[in-house]
Amino acid sequence: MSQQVWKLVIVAEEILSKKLIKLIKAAGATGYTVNAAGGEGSRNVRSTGEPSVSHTLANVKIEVLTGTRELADTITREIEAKYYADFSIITYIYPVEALRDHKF
Amino acid sequence: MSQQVWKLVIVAEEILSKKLIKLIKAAGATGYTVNAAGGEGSRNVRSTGEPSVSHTLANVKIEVLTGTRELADTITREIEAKYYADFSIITYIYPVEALRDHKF
Amino acid sequence: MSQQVWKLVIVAEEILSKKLIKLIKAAGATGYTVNAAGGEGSRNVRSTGEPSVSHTLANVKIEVLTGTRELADTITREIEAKYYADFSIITYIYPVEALRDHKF
Amino acid sequence: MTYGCDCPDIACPSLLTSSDQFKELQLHNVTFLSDFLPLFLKQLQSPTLGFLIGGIVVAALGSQLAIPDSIYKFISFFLLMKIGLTGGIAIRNSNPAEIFLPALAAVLVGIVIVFIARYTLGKMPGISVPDALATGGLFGAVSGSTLAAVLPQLDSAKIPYEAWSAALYPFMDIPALVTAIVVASVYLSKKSGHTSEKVEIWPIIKESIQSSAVTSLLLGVALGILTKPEPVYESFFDPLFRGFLSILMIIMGMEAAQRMNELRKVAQWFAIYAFISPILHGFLAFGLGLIIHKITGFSIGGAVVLAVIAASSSDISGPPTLRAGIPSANPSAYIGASTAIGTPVAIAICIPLFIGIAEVMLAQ
Amino acid sequence: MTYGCDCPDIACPSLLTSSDQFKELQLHNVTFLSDFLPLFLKQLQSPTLGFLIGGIVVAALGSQLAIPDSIYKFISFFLLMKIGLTGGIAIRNSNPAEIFLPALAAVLVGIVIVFIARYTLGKMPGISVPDALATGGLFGAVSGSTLAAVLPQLDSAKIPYEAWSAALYPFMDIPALVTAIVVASVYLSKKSGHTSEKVEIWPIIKESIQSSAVTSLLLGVALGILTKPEPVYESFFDPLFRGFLSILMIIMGMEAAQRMNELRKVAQWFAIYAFISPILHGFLAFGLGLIIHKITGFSIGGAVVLAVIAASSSDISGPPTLRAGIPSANPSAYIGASTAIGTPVAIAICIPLFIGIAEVMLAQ
Amino acid sequence: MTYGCDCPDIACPSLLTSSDQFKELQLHNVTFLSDFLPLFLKQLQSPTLGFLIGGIVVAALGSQLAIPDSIYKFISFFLLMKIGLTGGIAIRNSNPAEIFLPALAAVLVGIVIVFIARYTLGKMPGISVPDALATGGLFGAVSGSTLAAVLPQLDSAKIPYEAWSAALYPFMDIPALVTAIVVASVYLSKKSGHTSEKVEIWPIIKESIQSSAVTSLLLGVALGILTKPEPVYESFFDPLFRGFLSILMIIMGMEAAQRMNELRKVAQWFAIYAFISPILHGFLAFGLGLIIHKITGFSIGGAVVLAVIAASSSDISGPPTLRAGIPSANPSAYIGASTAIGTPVAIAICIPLFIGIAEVMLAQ
Ligand SMILES: Nc1ncnc2c1ncn2[C@@H]1O[C@H](COP(=O)(O)O)[C@@H](O)[C@H]1O
Ligand SMILES: Nc1ncnc2c1ncn2[C@@H]1O[C@H](COP(=O)(O)O)[C@@H](O)[C@H]1O
Ligand SMILES: Nc1ncnc2c1ncn2[C@@H]1O[C@H](COP(=O)(O)O)[C@@H](O)[C@H]1O
Ligand code: NA
Ligand code: NA
Ligand code: NA
Repeated sequence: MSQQVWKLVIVAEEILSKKLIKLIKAAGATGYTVNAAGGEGSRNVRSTGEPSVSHTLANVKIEVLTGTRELADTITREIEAKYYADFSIITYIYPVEALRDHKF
Repeated sequence: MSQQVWKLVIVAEEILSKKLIKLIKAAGATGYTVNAAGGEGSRNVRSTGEPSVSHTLANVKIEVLTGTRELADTITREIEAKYYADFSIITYIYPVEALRDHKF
Repeated sequence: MSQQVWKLVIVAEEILSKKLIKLIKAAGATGYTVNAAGGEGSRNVRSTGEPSVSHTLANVKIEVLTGTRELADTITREIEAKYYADFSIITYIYPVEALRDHKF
Repeated sequence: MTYGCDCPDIACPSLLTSSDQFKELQLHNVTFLSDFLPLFLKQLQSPTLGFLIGGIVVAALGSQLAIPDSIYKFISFFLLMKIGLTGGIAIRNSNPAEIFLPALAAVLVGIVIVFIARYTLGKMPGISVPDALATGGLFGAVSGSTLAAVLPQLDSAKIPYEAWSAALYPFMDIPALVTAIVVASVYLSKKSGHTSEKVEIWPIIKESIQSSAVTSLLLGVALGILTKPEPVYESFFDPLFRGFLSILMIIMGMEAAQRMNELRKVAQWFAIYAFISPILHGFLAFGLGLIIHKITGFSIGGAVVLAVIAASSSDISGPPTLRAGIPSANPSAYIGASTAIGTPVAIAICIPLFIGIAEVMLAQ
Repeated sequence: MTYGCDCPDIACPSLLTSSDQFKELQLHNVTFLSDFLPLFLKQLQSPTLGFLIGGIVVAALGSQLAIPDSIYKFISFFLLMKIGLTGGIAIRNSNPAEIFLPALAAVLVGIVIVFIARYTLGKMPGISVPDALATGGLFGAVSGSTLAAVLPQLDSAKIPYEAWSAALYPFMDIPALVTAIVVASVYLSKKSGHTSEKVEIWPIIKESIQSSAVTSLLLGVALGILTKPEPVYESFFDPLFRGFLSILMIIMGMEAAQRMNELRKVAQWFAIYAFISPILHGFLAFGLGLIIHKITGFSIGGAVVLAVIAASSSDISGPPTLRAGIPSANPSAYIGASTAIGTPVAIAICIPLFIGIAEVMLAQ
Repeated sequence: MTYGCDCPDIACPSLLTSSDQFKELQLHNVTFLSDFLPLFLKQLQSPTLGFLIGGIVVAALGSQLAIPDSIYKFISFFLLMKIGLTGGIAIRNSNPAEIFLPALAAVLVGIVIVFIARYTLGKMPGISVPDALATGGLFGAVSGSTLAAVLPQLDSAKIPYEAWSAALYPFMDIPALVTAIVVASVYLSKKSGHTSEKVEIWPIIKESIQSSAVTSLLLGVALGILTKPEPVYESFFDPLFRGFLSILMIIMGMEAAQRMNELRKVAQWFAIYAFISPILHGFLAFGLGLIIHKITGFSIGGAVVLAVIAASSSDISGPPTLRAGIPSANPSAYIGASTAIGTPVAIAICIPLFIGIAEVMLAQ
């Protein structure tokens, strides 16, 4: 019943969230999970005009489970091409075991 | 001081959160961590009546560290039996190294 | 383009978040990501005076990607020395593959 | 004229028999409509409705505008508290016995609505019985926002109503949800053949009462009866009521537009049901209200409240209860039907409709 | 009669000696109580209290109702800003020197309360000294919600008080927290034997002042003194005050019920302390207030404010400061004691109690 | 005297030629200033400003105080709805043609501001052209909070202005953003050599209109024109306006202090630009406003609104649009410049400045 899948994690400026989700779906992922997140990094651009005093979670964390490594790599490659140059974003991946008999 | 434990992740409709937590505790887990989450999947049921225009995080992500694989499997099995049929939910697992000398 | 890094996860009382972040940066991490989180554990201290009826996410989850295992261990050691005794906190670690050519 | 011959041709034509009576009514109808239409149109210009439509348009045009969830929750709480307080303060100096018959009618309507759905929507091709029952339960249950919308419009129209009539909310809400869930479980266990494990009714009632919507209302009623909240009421709840209501209307409108997409994915029978049933339920309850009016002097305004409560479909308390009670039913279907069509129809059509009718009756 | 012989039998019976004086007071007490009780009971019906109890009941019945965190934060900010503005506007045309003695009394009470806890609660079986000190610090510190609750009730009771008296808040809040943390660190480093590294006092004071509660209050005071906020004050802060207060009371009530479970897990001494000490602290401060009243003409209403500030226990600023300052103390114990029992006792018993006493004194 | 000789020496000295005229103006200036200064100073005491400064101080002192994001979002929505409603209700009984010239001026100013930035800030050492263009776009765009701040102050100063003048917002906001993004893309594709793929203008306009700020304003205007929102307006939007505005000012102040650190990290030219340009833009628009005043009788108050709209820099809608439209520009630079310096200068200097000037003109 269990299957080995890949979990791709993307942490980026909230402003990209809609575009990233579109990209992920277009690439053929069966789904995604998002969290509001905060953080700092090498560039740490606060790109919304919203008061950071109130709006502390200016990042979004997107997790995508993919059945194949290829799909994950495709998504990363596209994100890299489009956004790494100008936006605050990181991605990483690791294998997990999906316990539900669920198409990924 | 470090020990190898399992991290079980459950992403499900928010509406299940209380029930899932009860199930997890009953199964004997020493604790859990929850996050508000959003996302889409194969069914992606928005089950609360709350305005999705304001209430975007209709999912909950629950993480459970278990000392044994058995415990994680028990929890998953029970969740599957009770909720997979009718609710929007996924589960996956991977090994992590717990650095604190903490009973799991 | 990809590199093997360590992902250190800390779940603790929200009240520690500023101090933990200072500690993490001081230790030399290139960044961190935070999430509001809730949960229960072996001690499960609700340390803010804020109404738990409204303020349910009394924990914070901090993720740190480190290039070396040493750095992660340093951070954990310091956290352990300072906070394990009196505060509600857990830490765990696992290897992930950072896909971006990003200094960690 | 008495309401005696009004009532039938509005709410229960089936009662009509003799042909002379019929002719007379024909005639009467003409004058009735000519009185009614202008009043109906005037109602359509109410700001409440304007804000609802504004919200629909805004969302339909894909605006980024979003009213935060916490604001929505606070507004729902505020409005139901205020309605409860108004009722509670009024109940203090009124005879609680009066509420008996209207409450009974509310319970009745709540239950009947579920069975109507079961045997109309549930019989349509491609509609599962659990889906039909869940939808019926949601449309039988009550919407706090719709209830909040009708009261100020009754005030503006100077139509008197029993202040406690808002307290009829739970009397229709809970029976509808309970009936839907119980009937569904019986149906499902019958189907699956194996001996049905009895459905627990009390937990469902408990969950409904504990829902934030019903709690807010009852808390308001209790505080209105037991404490002297007038200073707070006059300085806070009363003056801000219309304002917060208008913002809730914007949210409801935006939500309706959003859920439309979801509704499109399910059988169109849900949409048709969602459009017709609020009006039907409204007339059913209004008819009962007029009968009670005849018997006990329950006000016509109170009958309007009863009608609108029936026409409304639950947006806060209902969905989670049904999701848990009838898991196999598809929430996109019943929530979509209720939020995308049911609530707009209740607010935009049923409220002006029944207020218009009441105005004519009171005028004649 | 003067307050001279009133003061003792209320706040400092220990001062009494001669037996005739005693008899006279016996007699006097009777009339005093017969005047006091009805006023006390009347106070108990205040809406503020009603909403608090409403919240307790709602949570105890396990309702789903929840007021979002952001609303709670905004309301706390709003109420303390309003109190600050009122004070600031008043200070403009008042002699700041007047505040000196009451402020001194506030500091004194704040410090004494901690030592009382240290040597009463701290001596009980199974209570660690750090736990006792943290609890004392929290009960010495001040609750914005309780402060917000007493002022409108003084207004309704037509008891005059110095508008700046709310500004006494930080004068009791900060010394209490500082004392608790300093004494605890000294105790712990003594215990652990090794030479105590000195505790930094300034950071604690800084943290208290920077807390959202104290900031909101001081910001209001500053704006009240330096700008002309009357238009905003009259159109916004003043009219909405009672309303937001009532909602905060509901939140506080729900929270009290919630924390009860937590409190049950710790030694019952905390519960007993939490019930008795607010009344004790109130009388202590009220007595000092009356003495200052005798000396400087500080109003009796002002003494009531001082008493309620003392009776209150911190709910916003205190806990995080103490958690950081005395990490080894168990927050479930001191927060539970304060939120589940201390605050309800302060609002439900101490406010009516001292207002009732003040009314009698002003009447006589 | 007519504004004829006023206008030049304020807004367009370049027009001056003959030396006698010049002497006369010299003289006139003296009296002008002596009239102007006291009025300017009086404006500086407005509560609005006080709350802004209060926010700056609070954040600078490192307070924990935070107004939740959802409250901020709601307040922005509320204020722009209110401004829109006021405008919409007024437009109902006013000639829409009147808005044509002022709107044209708004568009013009919005575009010109971007080019000014391109050829002043953009020429400074170490400033990239995209950074300069993004900054110009943000300063050409409009701040809802600044707009909300000027209107009540015009009311207090009893300076009449066209109620629809707030509706000029999008006419300056959108062209500024569009120009900045288009010019930047052209520049970048030129630089990168390869044939420029045309920039789509419509999506940018669409995104600006769909932004929560512009939507809220337009929704208010539409509801004001099409429905009869007076009851809601008078019971809710109007009375609460000043209060919510004052809280938004605190947020803006806190934010300004916060962003300062960010701004420090970038070239100081941004800070200099952020300080000078609002005043410059204000005079530019005020001059145009006065010219239209001469031509069509557009009110001087209306010219002040136009000037302040020009002086303001976008805080809600602009940043995300620019971030997406000119990704290579550094948001810390342009958002920092706008929030940390631009907005405070617009509120604290430009509003009193132009109201003061208007008062003198109306007095003479
Ligand atoms: N070393 C790290 N560990 C965890 N999260 C990081 C790390 N570096 C960056 N991030 C996250 O990724 C976001 C963008 O990173 P950057 O592109 O380096 O500014 C940051 O805001 C953090 O939320
Ligand atoms: N491929 C995926 N990657 C990440 N999260 C997913 C994926 N599929 C589903 N989910 C999450 O699990 C929830 C339920 O999934 P489902 O049961 O497929 O509707 C979704 O709302 C997502 O939050
Ligand atoms: N077994 C577990 N699985 C997942 N999260 C846990 C577990 N135990 C503790 N936690 C998290 O760590 C926090 C502190 O744990 P503790 O120190 O055991 O009270 C809890 O509030 C949980 O959020
Ligand atoms: Na109904
Ligand atoms: Na105290
Ligand atoms: Na501008």
